[in-house]
Amino acid sequence: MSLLTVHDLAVSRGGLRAVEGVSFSLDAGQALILRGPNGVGKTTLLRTIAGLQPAVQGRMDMAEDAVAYAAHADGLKTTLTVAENLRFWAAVFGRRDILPALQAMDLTALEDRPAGSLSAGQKRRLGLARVLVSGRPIWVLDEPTVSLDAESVTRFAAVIRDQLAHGGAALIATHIDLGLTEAAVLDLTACRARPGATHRPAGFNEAFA
Amino acid sequence: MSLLTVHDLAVSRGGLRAVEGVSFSLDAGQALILRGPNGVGKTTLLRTIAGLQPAVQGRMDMAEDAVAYAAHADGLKTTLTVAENLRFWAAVFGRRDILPALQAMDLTALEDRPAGSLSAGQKRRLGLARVLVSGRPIWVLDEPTVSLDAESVTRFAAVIRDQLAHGGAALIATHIDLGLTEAAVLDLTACRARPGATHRPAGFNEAFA
Amino acid sequence: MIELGKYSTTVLAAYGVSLALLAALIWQTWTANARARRDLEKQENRRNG
Amino acid sequence: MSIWEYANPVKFMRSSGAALPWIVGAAVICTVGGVAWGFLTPEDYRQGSTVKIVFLHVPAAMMAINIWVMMLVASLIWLIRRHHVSALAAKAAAPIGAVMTLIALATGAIWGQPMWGTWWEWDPRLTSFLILLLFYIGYIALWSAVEDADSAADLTGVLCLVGSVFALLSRYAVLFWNQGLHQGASLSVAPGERMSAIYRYPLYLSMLGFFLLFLALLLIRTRTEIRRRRLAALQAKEARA
Amino acid sequence: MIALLIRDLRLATRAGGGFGLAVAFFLILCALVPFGVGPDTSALRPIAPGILWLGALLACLLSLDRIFALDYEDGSLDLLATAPLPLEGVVAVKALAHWITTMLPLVVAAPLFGLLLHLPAQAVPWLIISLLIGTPAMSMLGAFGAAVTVGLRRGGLLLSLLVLPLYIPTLIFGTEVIRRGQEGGDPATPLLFLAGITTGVIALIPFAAAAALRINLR
Amino acid sequence: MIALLIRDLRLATRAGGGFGLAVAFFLILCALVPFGVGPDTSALRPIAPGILWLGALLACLLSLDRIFALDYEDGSLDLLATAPLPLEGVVAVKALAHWITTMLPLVVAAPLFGLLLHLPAQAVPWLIISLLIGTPAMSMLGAFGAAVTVGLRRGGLLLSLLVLPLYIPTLIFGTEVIRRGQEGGDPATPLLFLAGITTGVIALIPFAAAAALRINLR
Ligand code: HEM
Ligand SMILES: Nc1ncnc2c1ncn2[C@@H]1O[C@H](COP(=O)(O)OP(=O)(O)OP(=O)(O)O)[C@@H](O)[C@H]1O
Ligand SMILES: Nc1ncnc2c1ncn2[C@@H]1O[C@H](COP(=O)(O)OP(=O)(O)OP(=O)(O)O)[C@@H](O)[C@H]1O
Ligand SMILES: [Mg+2]
Ligand SMILES: [Mg+2]
Repeated sequence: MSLLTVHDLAVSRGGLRAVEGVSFSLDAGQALILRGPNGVGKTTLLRTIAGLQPAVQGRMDMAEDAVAYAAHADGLKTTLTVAENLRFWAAVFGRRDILPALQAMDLTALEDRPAGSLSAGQKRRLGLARVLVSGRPIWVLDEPTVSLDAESVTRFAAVIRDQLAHGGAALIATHIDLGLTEAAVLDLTACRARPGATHRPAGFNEAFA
Repeated sequence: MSLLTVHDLAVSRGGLRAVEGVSFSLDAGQALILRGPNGVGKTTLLRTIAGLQPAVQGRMDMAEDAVAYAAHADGLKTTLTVAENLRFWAAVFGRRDILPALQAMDLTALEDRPAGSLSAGQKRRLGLARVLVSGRPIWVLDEPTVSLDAESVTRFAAVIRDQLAHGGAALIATHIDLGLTEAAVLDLTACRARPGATHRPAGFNEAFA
Repeated sequence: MIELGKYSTTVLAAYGVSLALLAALIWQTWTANARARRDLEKQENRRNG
Repeated sequence: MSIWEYANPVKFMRSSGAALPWIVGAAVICTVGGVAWGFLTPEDYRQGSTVKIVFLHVPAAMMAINIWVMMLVASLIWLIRRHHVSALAAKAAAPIGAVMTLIALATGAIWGQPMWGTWWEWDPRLTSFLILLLFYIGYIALWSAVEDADSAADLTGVLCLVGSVFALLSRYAVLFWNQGLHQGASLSVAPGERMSAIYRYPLYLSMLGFFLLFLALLLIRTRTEIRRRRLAALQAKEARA
Repeated sequence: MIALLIRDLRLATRAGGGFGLAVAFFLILCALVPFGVGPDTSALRPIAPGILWLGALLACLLSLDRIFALDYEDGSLDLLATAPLPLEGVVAVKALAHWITTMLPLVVAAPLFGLLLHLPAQAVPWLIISLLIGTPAMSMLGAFGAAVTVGLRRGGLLLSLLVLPLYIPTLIFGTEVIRRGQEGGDPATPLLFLAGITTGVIALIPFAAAAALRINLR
Repeated sequence: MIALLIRDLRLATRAGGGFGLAVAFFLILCALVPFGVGPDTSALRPIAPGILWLGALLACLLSLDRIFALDYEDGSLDLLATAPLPLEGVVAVKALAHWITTMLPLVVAAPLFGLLLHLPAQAVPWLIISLLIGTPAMSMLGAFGAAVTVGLRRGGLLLSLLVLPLYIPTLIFGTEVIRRGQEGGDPATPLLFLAGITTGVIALIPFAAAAALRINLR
């Protein structure tokens, strides 16, 4: 069963196409890793799939409200504690129990610390716990392991495997090896948008080109 | 000739000691890589050496104004172009020529783009170019390769080698392998501060403990 | 010269200010347009030639 | 050919380019003619030579309001039908409207000095014009503050919508506010119905002139904007290649 | 939705959250006015209703950029937009939180500051009523302005520029209520207008604000 | 140093930089006052000097957090502190840039707004002089307040709270200059005080501000 199908997608950033002709499908239990050099358009593609910006062209098929998105920024409130931050996001997604997520990301010891006093890697772990707590099937993760130490990366890989085993799917942009050997890899370098005639303008200015 | 000597240093963050008993010395032409799990105190140590916060205990010997520091944040002005950003920092450090730095970090093509429209990795490259342009001998870098693709990491390792060859030194905190095989490694796990009697309070509250 | 009576400064000031404002607007419109046209032509020539 | 065809940039550039010389010519003739004719009219027995200010004041005041309405329409067209040219036309019109408002305010203030003995009075009509100026300034500031062109067009469109409602609301609020305090007959700005023909015809001509002037400036400014967009798009493409 | 409201209220009462600062600002402003204008009752009394309303308006203005900017900067807004909440609801809840944490304390404290400016006693109930009815519109319009400027680096001044003209009708009717109440006139008409504006704003502006937010997030 | 000044001026004039917004805010404020206070000349004229000074003060206030907060957030301030510039110099330059981009346009525009509030013509030169002498102190004191609050998330209101009391002497002497000038009194004494305050502030506050910055950065 395919959770997410992307067909001939083109996305744009700053009024310019970033990548085009992207097609893939993500079944339950599958993980797909996006690779590509800096600036090719990984973040842009993930934002489009998360529904934050419209696609220029192409089709995305998925169930409504199926995606949990984690961006470069973690969306933490520095004055709230770790547990308060997490509990808020759980409530937003209509859930209550945050303990499994805390345990999975090894945050139980930090539970009552304000998020502002965490180190870079600890913050990141909390940001990932938020995805866990969403209960959504498709995880869309933008460089999730930035600042994480080796042990946390392994731990997170295990979390993803668990999610896949429970019928979820994950779409991950990363430059680092996550140790998810079973995941498929999609290199976006080949999809880099070519200059030239396009049918639909990708941005305001392009309408006049 | 030792550019930087650190003797029995203890640093604190949020009123608590992070690491203590850190000693090392950094000669011209040497690179030292700091490792350690998330939250052990790498960032705190680097900020102390850069002079942004006082040490709790111990000694640091180095020439004045010898350190160029690159933090998690890059200090870029989003509305200025890449070249304007870099030229400003060059002027602050009393230098003019930004071309070598632009070339070294492969930014020449992006020169006239506003910094705000760069991707995560491109921003990071610009942040590193700022260190190049400082002309300082000791580079203190906090996770410099976050968000960089593999090619850029190699490129940056070459830049560091060049700096070492010219009598500089580098102190780098990272979780990722930079490919700098010749660099010494210092694992901070062993220096993690132990709770217990300390001679000097690390923070306001501890003075009352 | 036409006779404006005791209100001459008033009337002249009103005409002066208005025409100055209009002139500034027209001048700005014109130069901006000329500059845009020039830049665009340069760009198009560069692409073709 | 439907009217929407003009929203196509290429067609717009072609047809506006063809029409522009005629419009500019007519605008120059009517504006200069109307204003000069107005300047040469005889003195009014009550207001003296200051009556000549009316030939600048009234057309400018009229255009100030009408231009905002035009911007509202253009914004709606952009928001609903996504025609890029109309978004740019709204942007191009705003500075013209602001200048018209300024002219109405300045001539009014200068006129007020001999007539009411004060440069400025918080009369409802004057006050609403000041508020209109504020809306123009906010609209222009927002256009220049947002970098991304699509977002700028959308945001200013929404602002224009909300602003229009509140501009109207403000007008009624101001009338309500200064109701009892009105300065009486000397302040009343309505000798219009008794205006004799020697003033009326030059006024009509001047109004037509101001309208044509607006049209000409609007077309030129829209063309400027289109060229800028095209330039930006080409440069971006080149940078990519 | 309720979780969001609770979170915003909690954030406001935490360190650096700004709860109570609006009142303090209001107090200082009222204290400064006599320095600028001169201390005599005869000079202060006629301008007291206006100054009080203006003070409330400015205190509101200063706290507006908190509504969305913080959430935008730390990425929460992106995540909220992908969460299963309607964005219109998010806007409304955030405006409500702003009103509770900023404007409500102000309404409560206003009579006290009226004293400082020699506001006559019979005007005080009208002061409270007019503020109570008028300030929700200010929070909501402020949320709209904040949504429009959220993407801009430190759009604070631009925000003021966009929002202040929108406050004019509320300001006019608000002070008019007090003035008429104070002089024994009939405050019902302006009060009705005030209530009408607030209702309309609360009903319609969330849609405009949510649209602006969506534009700024993409 | 000069590079920093040029950068700050350039940032201010770029999109979203906020150049000219202070003037616009000032204009709006002057336009709002009559809505609150009532439109008659007799009510407006006596409070005009005070309102003009208060308006300048508030416009200043609203733009203060730009002085350091942006640089703090994007990490520039950390990097500037490790650069070979004395932090006192950085503070002074940033205050100067703030004055040039925010207060100077305001001083130039003030006479026009005086018109709106029926300020008599003979008071206009005194308005300009007092603002010209007084506003540098406001920028510098503002830089101090901004330095103290820089670490706090969106310290805007707290900043106002800290800075406003510091502005009181400047405000009092500034309005006094205008009032005396307008009534044909002797404006020299308050003018002297005003100049004295400004000189003292410019000479000493950079040190305090730099100390506050150092504390906030560590
Ligand atoms: C800053 C000040 C002023 C502003 C903003 C202003 C604004 C306006 C506006 C909006 C109109 C209406 C145009 C129309 O309905 O077609 C108008 C018309 C007019 N104004 Fe003014 N006005 C100002 C000052 C004055 C002064 C001081 C006088 C002279 C005593 C004056 C005399 C007139 C006359 C004679 C008309 C034509 C009325 C008519 O056509 O019925 N205005 N002004
Ligand atoms: N706000 C923006 N305005 C204009 N262009 C932008 C903007 N953000 C990114 N870009 C450009 O869009 C392209 C795609 O950027 P994107 O952030 O998607 O890259 P990425 O693949 O995620 O890179 P990285 O690995 O460095 O994070 C880049 O060339 C970038 O320069
Ligand atoms: N602002 C703060 N207030 C209080 N405690 C803090 C603060 N920032 C960090 N800490 C704590 O200080 C310790 C050291 O943090 P530091 O940022 O130096 O770690 P790090 O080694 O750089 O970690 P990472 O690899 O995750 O970046 C951590 O335990 C962290 O929780
Ligand atoms: Mg990215
Ligand atoms: Mg760290």
